[in-house]
Amino acid sequence: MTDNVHSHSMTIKRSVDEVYTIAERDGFALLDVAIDEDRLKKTLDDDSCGAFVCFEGRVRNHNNATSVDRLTYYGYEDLAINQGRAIIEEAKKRFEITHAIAIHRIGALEVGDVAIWVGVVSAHRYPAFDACRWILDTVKADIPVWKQEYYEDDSSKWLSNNG
Amino acid sequence: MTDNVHSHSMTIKRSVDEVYTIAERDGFALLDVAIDEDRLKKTLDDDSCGAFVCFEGRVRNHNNATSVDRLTYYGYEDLAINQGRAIIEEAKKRFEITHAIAIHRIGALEVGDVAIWVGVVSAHRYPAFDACRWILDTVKADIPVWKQEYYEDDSSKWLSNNG
Amino acid sequence: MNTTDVMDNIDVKKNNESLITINILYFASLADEAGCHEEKVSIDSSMSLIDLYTQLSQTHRFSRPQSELRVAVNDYFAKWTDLISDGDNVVFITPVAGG
Amino acid sequence: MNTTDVMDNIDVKKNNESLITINILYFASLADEAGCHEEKVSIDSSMSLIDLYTQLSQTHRFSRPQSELRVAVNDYFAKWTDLISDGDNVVFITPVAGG
Repeated sequence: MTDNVHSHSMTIKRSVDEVYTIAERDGFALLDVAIDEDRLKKTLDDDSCGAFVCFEGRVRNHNNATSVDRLTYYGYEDLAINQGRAIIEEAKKRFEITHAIAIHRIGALEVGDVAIWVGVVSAHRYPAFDACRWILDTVKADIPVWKQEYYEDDSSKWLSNNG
Repeated sequence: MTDNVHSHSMTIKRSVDEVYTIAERDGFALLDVAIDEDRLKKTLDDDSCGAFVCFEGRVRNHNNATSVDRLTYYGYEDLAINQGRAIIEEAKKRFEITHAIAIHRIGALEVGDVAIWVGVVSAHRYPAFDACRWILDTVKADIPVWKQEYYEDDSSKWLSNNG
Repeated sequence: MNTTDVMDNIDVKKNNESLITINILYFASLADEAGCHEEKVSIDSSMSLIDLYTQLSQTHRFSRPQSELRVAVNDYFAKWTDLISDGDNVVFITPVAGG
Repeated sequence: MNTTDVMDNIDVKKNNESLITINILYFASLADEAGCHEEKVSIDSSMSLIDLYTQLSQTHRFSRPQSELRVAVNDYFAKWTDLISDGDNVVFITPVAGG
């Protein structure tokens, strides 16, 4: 039954190509397969930009003292895309950056898999660092993605970023 | 004559494999060919790390209002490696990070080429951002690398990071 | 799709002209507790989003108080004071955990 | 390698026992002004690094004052007050421009 009530939020409705098109245009999308970092990076190439900063959030083998086996991310795709667009728009207002892209992966992930990728390009370095961190923090705070961690004893729990 | 007096500092003495070995061990090296970002990134893979932050410094097509055609970086390899090792050691003391690697490229670069790559992995995200920025700033301040910009009219000049 | 109708559990007015039908999506722990991903409910058009969550909480025994949640209407975050219209998609958002 | 010997230009003592030979590398604008990448010079072992730069500045007409430079000995940054030993590699570091 758990699989049933969550199966909708473990996959996306859009095709992979649509996802990258939306990510390039709006700066944010959800994806349900491995994130192609090179494809995103190429999208950000710009000869006027001297700085590229990226963040990759990877599944750790532990959370606090507990050993993590794997985890599953669930997403509310349509709200995520609308909210993500607003976040990237706001980032471009707040920071002197040229472009930014973030993608969050949903579904079952293994230790080492990339769950989120944020890339920013700008003429100078500090705005790229500042915007990348701000986008990441804001995505973590506002994008409707949920996470269930599975432990070695097969138990699991829902996590939350703000307690 | 200009080529002659600078030719030593446009290339490195070590082989590419030695460079990556030094970078993996000590966290810093100079390289005189294109930086292989994937190779550096793989070196940083660590299942205990949830955060990977990287910075790429690319040759811009302008500096202030002036159009830049290409530029050449010159390095003092042995001092750069010794000083780079000290910078990475210090970064590991200052920040809660697992590992960090930076490589600076020297020689003739075109617009869009990556001149410097800095990657950091850590359990949590903020130390990775902080350390990446600190390493970049410290490399820019302390590593003996010099830069000559060439403009469309074939003129050139030596640049400096601190005025 | 596991859709249930909890209309019987909702305290609606007898006057059908004020009734609207909305669609609720559940995610994460709310989906676990509701036992479904989606349900259609008929409510009085004057019902507030807070009252709607309170009603559904009683039906499904949601453990999260409304104060811990956000609400989205038609795929955008909404205010708890926003009005609900016929055909709206309403989603209650438990604390998120992306990244 | 374009090596020159500017010993003649250095004010050395006549007593050979206090003479040491060191190797100087030039980078960036100093290499342009010196017209070479490397040179060996013989100096009195008591000569300070500041005096060494002053002497070489006169020989090569370096435009950068010593106060704008750093100095490295044997591939490590050194203090301007460090002593020089026979066989040392000495490098004057103009403001860097990496990144």
